[in-house]
Amino acid sequence: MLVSFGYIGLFAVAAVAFTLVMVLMPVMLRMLGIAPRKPNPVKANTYECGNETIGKAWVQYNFRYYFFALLFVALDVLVIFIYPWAVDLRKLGVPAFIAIVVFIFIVLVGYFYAWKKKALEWK
Amino acid sequence: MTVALTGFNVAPQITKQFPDAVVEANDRAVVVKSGLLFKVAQYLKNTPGLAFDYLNHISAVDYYDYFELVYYLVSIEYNHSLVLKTRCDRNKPAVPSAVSLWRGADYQEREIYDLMGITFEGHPNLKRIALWAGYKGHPLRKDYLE
Amino acid sequence: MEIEKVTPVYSAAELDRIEGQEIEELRARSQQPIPDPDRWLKDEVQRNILLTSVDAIINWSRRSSLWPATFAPACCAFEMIATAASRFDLSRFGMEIFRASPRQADLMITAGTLTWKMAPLVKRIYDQMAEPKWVIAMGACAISGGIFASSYSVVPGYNRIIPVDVYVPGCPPRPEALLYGIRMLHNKITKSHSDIQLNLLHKG
Amino acid sequence: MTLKTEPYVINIGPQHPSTHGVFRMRTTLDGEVVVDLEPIFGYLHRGIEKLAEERTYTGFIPLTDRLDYLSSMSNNLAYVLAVEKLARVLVPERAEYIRVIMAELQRVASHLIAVGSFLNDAGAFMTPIVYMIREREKILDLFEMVSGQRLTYNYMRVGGVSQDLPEEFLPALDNFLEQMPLYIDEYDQLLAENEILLARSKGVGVLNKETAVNVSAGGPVLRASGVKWDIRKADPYSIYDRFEFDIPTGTNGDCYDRYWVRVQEMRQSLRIIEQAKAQITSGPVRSEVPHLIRPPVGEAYGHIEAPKGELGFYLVSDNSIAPYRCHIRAPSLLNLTALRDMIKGWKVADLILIFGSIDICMGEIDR
Repeated sequence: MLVSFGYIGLFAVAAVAFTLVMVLMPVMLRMLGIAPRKPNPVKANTYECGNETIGKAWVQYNFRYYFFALLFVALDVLVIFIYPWAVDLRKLGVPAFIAIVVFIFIVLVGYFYAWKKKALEWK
Repeated sequence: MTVALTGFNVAPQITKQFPDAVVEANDRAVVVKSGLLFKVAQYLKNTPGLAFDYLNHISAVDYYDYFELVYYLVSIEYNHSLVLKTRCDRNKPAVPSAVSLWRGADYQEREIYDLMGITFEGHPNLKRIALWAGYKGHPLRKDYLE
Repeated sequence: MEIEKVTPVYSAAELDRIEGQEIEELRARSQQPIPDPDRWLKDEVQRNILLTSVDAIINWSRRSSLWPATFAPACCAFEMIATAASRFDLSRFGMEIFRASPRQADLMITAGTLTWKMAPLVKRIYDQMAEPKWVIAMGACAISGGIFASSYSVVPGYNRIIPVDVYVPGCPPRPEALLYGIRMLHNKITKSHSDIQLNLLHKG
Repeated sequence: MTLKTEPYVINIGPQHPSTHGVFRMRTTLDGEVVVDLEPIFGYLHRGIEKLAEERTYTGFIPLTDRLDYLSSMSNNLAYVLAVEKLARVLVPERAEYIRVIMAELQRVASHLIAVGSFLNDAGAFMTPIVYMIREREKILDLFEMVSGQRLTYNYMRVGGVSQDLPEEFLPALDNFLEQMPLYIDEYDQLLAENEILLARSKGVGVLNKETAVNVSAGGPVLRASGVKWDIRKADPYSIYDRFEFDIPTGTNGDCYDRYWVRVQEMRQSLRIIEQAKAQITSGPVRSEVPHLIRPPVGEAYGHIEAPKGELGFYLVSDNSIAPYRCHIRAPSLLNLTALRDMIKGWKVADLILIFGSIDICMGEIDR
């Protein structure tokens, strides 16, 4: 039993090492002076198809976007919680199924509330 | 076959409507005073018999002592075409804009203003189209020096 | 909850005037062509140093995955697209994707006539490309203004605005000519001695 | 409680993957929705009309190739027709047939790029355009066989064409005409009822009939709005009255209709080439025209049905070897006039799609 955990540990170490190398590679190249570095003010400026940006970007958006975002997050988290159950639903049997149904029902109440409060209409 | 109406068979109708509008009429085109251009164009567009609802294109030609504007009008319904010309003098070239009649004239007039220097009164947004603001001179004029 | 529209519209005339001014200044400034960056030639001849193995690896890696920026003003653009398409495949040289933004591109193939109105934008796009970057001037218009050289609004050659590494003649150059130009650039990159101040490696 | 939302302005600028060249739009957006759009041209303005005044009539032909660089043969044909009308030059039979074959092949090639880049803007990134470029390469081989060039042919001359067809051209044209309908059917079968394309382009960017005529649009944009106006039928030039083909017109002038009209037009062009190839006669390909033509004083307007719309050359001559004035009617410039009211109220992604459906070429807009 312990051996299989060993493999997982090895796998975790390899994963972390790989990401670390990927992240540190540019930093290392920069320190060794291989990656050239010639900053200039125009390069730091934002790229907008070759011309200067107009007006400011920090603008007040339409509030409706945030409603959509909130609803999406709520239903997305619901899906994440269903995954562990969905992986092994025959073995978990009926009680787990009932629990999941109740859980989904609770989140759908929130969705229904937003629907009735016209959060989804655009105008 | 698009019937090219000559100046002769259209000029009488125009003179009946606007007595002193037609300056010259030959087999190729009818030349109209620039002051009355808008009224004549409106007449040509709206009369049922002529119905020139499609402005094919506008060109401007620099004949040294005057500019000549050539409006090539086409009627899709009757499939006939007419060349309407007008002349404006060189030092104060200004012609009424035809944008309110045919929206297709918008960019063409801006281009003629930009390259030839003829201003179009009543054009909603008359500024340079091909060159950049602050460009000195109008390149398509015959006396344009680099 | 009524959403009321506030419309602070920009003033188009003002922006045009500023851009026009910028074009006039750049036009006054760029009467002489910028010398081509052939630094690698001079170093090679003078000190005749061997490329370190680090250089070789770096040059190989840079050469074999040059990502071109989509800079396609005119007719040469369609020969460049034909080169990138399936018949004259550019991805054989690792130039698989045409990156739209200069940030992710290391090669600018200037496929088309450059006009003075476009010049400040080309300069800005070139400046916004990440180092190391190269430029292939594709087509007669890019080299010397080509068939439009005598026009009042055409820049006689990209090297007035940005340093150019490889010139590919033709109007438009055939895809094979462009591929030959890209191979020339590869040779140039192979011989280039990247200025590494490797104080770690160079002991003395 | 009123909620203030400020529109902000972005440049969909000259260097942009889907502006089909160096076209710039200063768009005012309210969130995703396009509120206003100001098109800016001129980034490819080479002053071709000024250069025309310092070139001889024959010397100007290479410059016409670079106008709408996707359909150089049609540009040559339009200019050469105008000069022949001006100088009253007759063209031998065989040259007329060759010109029709070349113009219609060029229409298929230009429409392939138009439909390919339209789908590219609709989100089918690179796949359809790479297939359609594969077909276009076959047409470019035919053109290369005839004129030696792939893109800027400089093939037609005043009074005919510069050289006769090589003998391996007609067999090559035969097997092209066998394959091409199968490819077009393949595209149609994949795309015509494609769920995503229908959802993205049906009813998007509608241009109704009256605005289309008022804005003097032309070509597929005008016919998609239901106006049956094609210069090949309305004012047949060269020998187009000898072939029978029909004019596909759309019904509600949206992006899907423009796409559909272009695909049908490709089929009609193949039909014309079929008939032209059958009726082609042998004989001289060029009438006796002095190299330095001096047309009589006067003016002429020659126009053809180019792939993007009605392309016309207005030439004024003062009996010298160079045109006194040469004005080019650019169909793309006029098709763009309606852009602003087509895109109002649509989202940014639809703006890119509508702009792609108009199919413009910056070479002839900025001249």
